Amino acid sequence: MIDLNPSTNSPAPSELGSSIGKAPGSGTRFDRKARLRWSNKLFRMICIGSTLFVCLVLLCILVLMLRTGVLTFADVSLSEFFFSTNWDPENEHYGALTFILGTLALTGLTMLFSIPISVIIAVFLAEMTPKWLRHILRPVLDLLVGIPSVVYGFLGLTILIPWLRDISGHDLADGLLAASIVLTIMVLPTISRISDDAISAVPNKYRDAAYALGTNRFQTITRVVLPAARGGIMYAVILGMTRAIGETMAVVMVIGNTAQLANSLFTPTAVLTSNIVMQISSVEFDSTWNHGLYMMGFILLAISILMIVAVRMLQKKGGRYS
Amino acid sequence: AKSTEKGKIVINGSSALLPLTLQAASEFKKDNPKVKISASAAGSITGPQSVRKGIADIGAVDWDASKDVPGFKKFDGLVANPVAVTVFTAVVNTNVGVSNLTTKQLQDIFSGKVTNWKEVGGSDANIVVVNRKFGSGTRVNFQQKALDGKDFMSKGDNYKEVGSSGDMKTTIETTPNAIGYIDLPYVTSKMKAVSINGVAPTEKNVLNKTYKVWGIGYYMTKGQPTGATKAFIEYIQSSKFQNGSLKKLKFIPLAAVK
Amino acid sequence: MQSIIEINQLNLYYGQFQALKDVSIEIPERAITAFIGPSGCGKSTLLRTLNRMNDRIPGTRIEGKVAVGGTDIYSGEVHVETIRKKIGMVFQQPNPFPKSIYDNVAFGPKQHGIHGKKKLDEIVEQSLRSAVLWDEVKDNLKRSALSLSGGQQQRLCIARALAVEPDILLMDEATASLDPVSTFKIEELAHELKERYTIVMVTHNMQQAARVSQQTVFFLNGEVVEYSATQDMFAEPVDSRTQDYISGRFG
Amino acid sequence: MQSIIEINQLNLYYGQFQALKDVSIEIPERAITAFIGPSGCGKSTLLRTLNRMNDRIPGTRIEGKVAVGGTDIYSGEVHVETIRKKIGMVFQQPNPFPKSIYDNVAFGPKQHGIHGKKKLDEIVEQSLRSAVLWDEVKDNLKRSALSLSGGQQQRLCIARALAVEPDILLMDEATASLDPVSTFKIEELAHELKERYTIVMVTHNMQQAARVSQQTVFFLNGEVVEYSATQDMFAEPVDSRTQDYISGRFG
Amino acid sequence: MSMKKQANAVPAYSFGKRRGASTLMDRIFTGMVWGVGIVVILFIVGLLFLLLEKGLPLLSWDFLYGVPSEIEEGGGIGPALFNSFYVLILSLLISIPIGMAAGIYLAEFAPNNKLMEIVRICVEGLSSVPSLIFGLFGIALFVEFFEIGLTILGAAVSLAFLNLPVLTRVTEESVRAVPVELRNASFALGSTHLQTIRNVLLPVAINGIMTGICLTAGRAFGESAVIILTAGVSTSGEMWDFNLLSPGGTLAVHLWYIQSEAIVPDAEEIAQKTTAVLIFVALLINVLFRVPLWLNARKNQA
Ligand SMILES: Nc1ncnc2c1ncn2[C@@H]1O[C@H](COP(=O)(O)OP(=O)(O)OP(=O)(O)O)[C@@H](O)[C@H]1O
Ligand SMILES: Nc1ncnc2c1ncn2[C@@H]1O[C@H](COP(=O)(O)OP(=O)(O)OP(=O)(O)O)[C@@H](O)[C@H]1O
Ligand SMILES: [Mg+2]
Ligand SMILES: [Mg+2]
Ligand SMILES: O=P([O-])([O-])[O-]
Repeated sequence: MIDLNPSTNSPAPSELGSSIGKAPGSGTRFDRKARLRWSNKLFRMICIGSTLFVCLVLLCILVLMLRTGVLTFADVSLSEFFFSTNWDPENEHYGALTFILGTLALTGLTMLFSIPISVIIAVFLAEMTPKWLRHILRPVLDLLVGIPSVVYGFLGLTILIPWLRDISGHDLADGLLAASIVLTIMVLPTISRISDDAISAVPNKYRDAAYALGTNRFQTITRVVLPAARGGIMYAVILGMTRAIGETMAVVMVIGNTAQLANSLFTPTAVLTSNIVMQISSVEFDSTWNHGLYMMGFILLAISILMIVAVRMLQKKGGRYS
Repeated sequence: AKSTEKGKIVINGSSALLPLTLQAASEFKKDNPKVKISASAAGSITGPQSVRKGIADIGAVDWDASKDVPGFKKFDGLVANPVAVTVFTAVVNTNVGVSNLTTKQLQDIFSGKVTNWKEVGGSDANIVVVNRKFGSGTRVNFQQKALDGKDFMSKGDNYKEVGSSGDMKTTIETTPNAIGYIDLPYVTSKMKAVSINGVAPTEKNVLNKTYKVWGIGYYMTKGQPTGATKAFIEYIQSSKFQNGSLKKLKFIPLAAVK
Repeated sequence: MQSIIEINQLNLYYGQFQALKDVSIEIPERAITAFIGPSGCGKSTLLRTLNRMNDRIPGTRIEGKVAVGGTDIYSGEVHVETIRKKIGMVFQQPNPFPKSIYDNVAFGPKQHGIHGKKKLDEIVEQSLRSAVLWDEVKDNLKRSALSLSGGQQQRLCIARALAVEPDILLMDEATASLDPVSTFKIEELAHELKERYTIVMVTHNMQQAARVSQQTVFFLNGEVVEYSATQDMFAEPVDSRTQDYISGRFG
Repeated sequence: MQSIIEINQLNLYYGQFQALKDVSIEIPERAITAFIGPSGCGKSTLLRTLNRMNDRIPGTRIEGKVAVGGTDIYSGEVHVETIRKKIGMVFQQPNPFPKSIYDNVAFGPKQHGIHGKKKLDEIVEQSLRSAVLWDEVKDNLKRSALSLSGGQQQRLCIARALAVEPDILLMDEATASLDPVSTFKIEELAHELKERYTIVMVTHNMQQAARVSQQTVFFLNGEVVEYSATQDMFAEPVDSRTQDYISGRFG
Repeated sequence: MSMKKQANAVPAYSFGKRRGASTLMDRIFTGMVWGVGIVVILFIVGLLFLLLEKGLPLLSWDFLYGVPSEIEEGGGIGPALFNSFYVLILSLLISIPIGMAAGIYLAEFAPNNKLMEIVRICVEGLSSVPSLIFGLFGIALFVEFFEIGLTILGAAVSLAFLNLPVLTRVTEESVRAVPVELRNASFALGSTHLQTIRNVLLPVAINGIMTGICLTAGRAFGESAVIILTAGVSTSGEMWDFNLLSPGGTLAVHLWYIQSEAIVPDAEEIAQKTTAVLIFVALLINVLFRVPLWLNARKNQA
């Protein structure tokens, strides 16, 4: 048998003790260790700093929104703003309920379409496709994210809406359905690629265990793999959802931009983002109208945070053993 | 002759004037290499507001913002420098049989009183009204000059608003029975410009003063322009530019309507 | 003894590497067969071919025939899930699901269509008892399986395999990380089960092989060096390498 | 024999559950100490407290004192990395990195500042030889560690731990999934190492404990029932429960 | 101690089809996944075809390198293309370190408490802020506070802010998904936390992190609202202008401009060509980012 380290002799216990303790060491080894520890500390500080920075950005944005937004309520009552559907600032009506409901409906509808499709695509990528196809599909899906939203909006306007008009018989098919279809396409890569990673990260030993019990692929995926990846899928859904909530440029091209409650999926209507983007650069800086738009930006954030919390609660309702 | 003018000019405001601004900027920079120009177009009203706030030197706007217009108070202390004449026209989808509308008919259509083409001499089909968003210079001009200041509708199943001239163009092109309005240069063969009160929207009719729906685009500055800004505005107002590039961009020179 | 598994001229390759060479053995019904041999000789690999778990390792190629109860399990006619349901497996490294103890054991039965709560409770208890784990976990079946100790996890995996009531049970060093007492109990269980089940176990423990198995197969570098009734092999091994190995002189 | 580790009144809780109760033992320098006891009694838990790996399990609470070479390793003064470098560990379940065999073994030395290719090559070869794996893998050190057999992975982990040249080596059932020959070689290695290192091993194998260790500690339900020199314990256990366990009558 | 077993001792060895719902479900499931997969593939192919079909054949070097024109046909996209890369790289240089560091903090260092849960929700909330609002934020910061006007720098930083939350959360989740055994193995060898992160966690998590980077790079590349507000629509008109304070219209902005306001007669063609270039470049970026991953995977294939 080979002698492992002939040069070093085991230290006496006291030596080991003192070398473990922080006693000032000597020579280069100590320097190296000190450096390692120092860099470890520094790195940790950088990480904390970065996290604080991200929070700071959010804080700044909140302040930016809120500082201007609260001025709305100097002229408009809370109840009008939140419970009236009459948005007609030229005539001093500032009811934002239409947009709030629109945002909720649009996000819900988009999630309804995109979650099942995206998760199925993720399963397809992670569990079923041959390797070569996977290597092609992943970058192509990511590519869809890089297509500017105006292109999606343009396609929506020139292809999707005429088609919807044909099948629905409406004169104008702009509205929630068109917007949610465009959004579904836009968030599909986000949800499916992040879920794909989450599913791929599930250790193979779980799959082996399930298959060895005689379960088929459907059972293994739905009962073992997806539950084990549910944390990752949840945050994929959250990121997709937030992207949908915050998307503006494409939505504004297909939703119709009419401040009225939608009585069908094909009625031109408006949501918080579309209304903000249409009007914020078109009104006077210090008008109630402008303040109201900032307030709507703030509400948008509040809604998305509420929805995030809701998704998290839903996710937690199943057991968690990871 | 390279000039020694230097400095930075920030331009913001109307998107309809943007092609003009960009063209002028690239020509101007050839002669004034030390001048930096950045142009953006967040929307007409943003122009004068940014100037007032001091974050832009020039605010491009489709109306004279130193005077009151419906919906917008005047901007005190800003000087309006006229730069170009723009012509506006009502446009309809090619499937619409109507090719002339009176002011009254336009008012009724855009306020939602008339909802079927047959009421204005067309076939039996619902009218789809496409409007520009509030604050658009095109909208302000069209409302003042084609609708005589009458209000637009703001709701309805067959009513939508679009954000830009490009979206208006695309929407009118692809939506049967649609009517909207647009700057004359954007009119394509895939849509139909409508005569108003029997007068066709052409440059000739503007020059002979029969067609009324046109406006002047302005560069708003804080006080009288100075330095590089002044030089730039003078360049754009120069007859070389007015009769050259500006015409090629299908705007009408200021001098022609004087 | 009637043989239930017949392996004929089996060759298995991981990519270029040949892990099994011309393996031909028979495994008797209702008896315990032990696979012994040095680490890396292919025991786990052969075990995996018996319920086609090797299908899951990419780059694996197989030649030859494995027949269970007369049916070639690599033929197109069979359903791999049915094979695996009837041929249970306990892995070399414990791999409980990240679920509760209860859910781990109830997993198999549930997937195979048993849903009554009472029935499931019963199966879970029985299986955990058989795997000598019941007393340690009965107070908190909702606890995560991942917080169990190594040996407890291994016994949980045994319980999970038993819960689907397979006909053949493959155990890959299932008692390696168990203390003598649990080991003894698992051996006892195996002994009892063999009245009705067929058991194939990989073990590094010669005593264990000698103690519980009726037949022993000795591997070396992917080849079967010798296989015969356990008492014969341990009494008078034919091959000198077997002799060396079981007496610990090998290597 | 001088003791190098002193454990004093150690209590350890996983949340509500008390996994170690009032443990007080001393571990002699340059000798092998074996921890024995039924599955789930707390052996791995105690082992983890010796190099503070339990810091990594959330919800763990500890009371009492663990001194290594007279230094309380839970005091604020010590650096946990230094402790872990000096006190190596082999886990109950093999956990190679998803890297090549070479990179697995060279990982530790690289972290501790050794970068010369030649020096690293040497360390890798030495460590793999010591862990009795060299001959099986020397032809392809670039192969992924995950494609090794269970036992090979475990030996790789031993090699990886040896490569950083710890003063104390903690082995959690490191030979459980090894064949007798490899086991024998690892035992031999331990025997040799103990001339210069201190070794603490968890084992379920009474013979192994008797064969290689100088001191044995017997656990039951988180308590130390008895601890003494190995020959004494196996010859005449004081406590009847020890007696029962080592003779296999327990439970 | 015995397993109950009611089946008779000698099993009948037929490994045929198992009756029952689960086999059927498996069939349906497999069919559905493949069906949806194929439909989506076809959809993507169709979409890409639609977007590339007209523009791709018309591409020329002059177009890629040329300066935009407002009047005559044949304008190029040179400066905008350059700005696209410039802004993208700058914003990634800012967002990747900060986002990854924050993600690593949340995954590795952060205590497991309510506060951190709130921080996570905040980060996710931040990702729902519309790009327009990041643009307003950029204006407030760069144009109004620092008074540097509409610049590349302002756009890059605002874009970085826009991308921070996604990068942070993706990094966090990928690092968190690394099996705990690997962490333990590294710590037990005496590695510091930083070493463990650098040498074990990040290499294992790199796939997920790369997904995040690709997603954010794509977003930054295709973003227009932020840039219109913070960097303007114009470019400096020169091809290689590295000045951080130059106006920074990018390709996506140029496309927006062409689609919404340009009067130039070949606007439609320019839009098609620009779209083709955008897609091509986005694909290039995605592939480039992945090359190291593929090499890495080849090396450590399990
Ligand atoms: N992370 C944990 N959380 C909660 N309980 C735990 C955790 N880890 C271990 N335990 C419990 O603590 C007790 C001791 O566990 P430990 O792993 O030390 O056992 P062991 O003696 O090593 O057993 P084995 O020989 O089976 O590995 C067991 O009852 C186990 O269930
Ligand atoms: N997925 C794989 N890819 C390539 N080679 C493999 C793979 N799995 C195992 N091998 C190799 O095949 C041989 C047999 O492996 P196997 O796991 O069957 O050994 P074993 O007899 O079970 O050993 P142990 O007792 O150590 O578990 C070994 O040399 C191993 O390195
Ligand atoms: Mg094995
Ligand atoms: Mg243990
Ligand atoms: O010039 P607009 O304001 O109508 O875009």
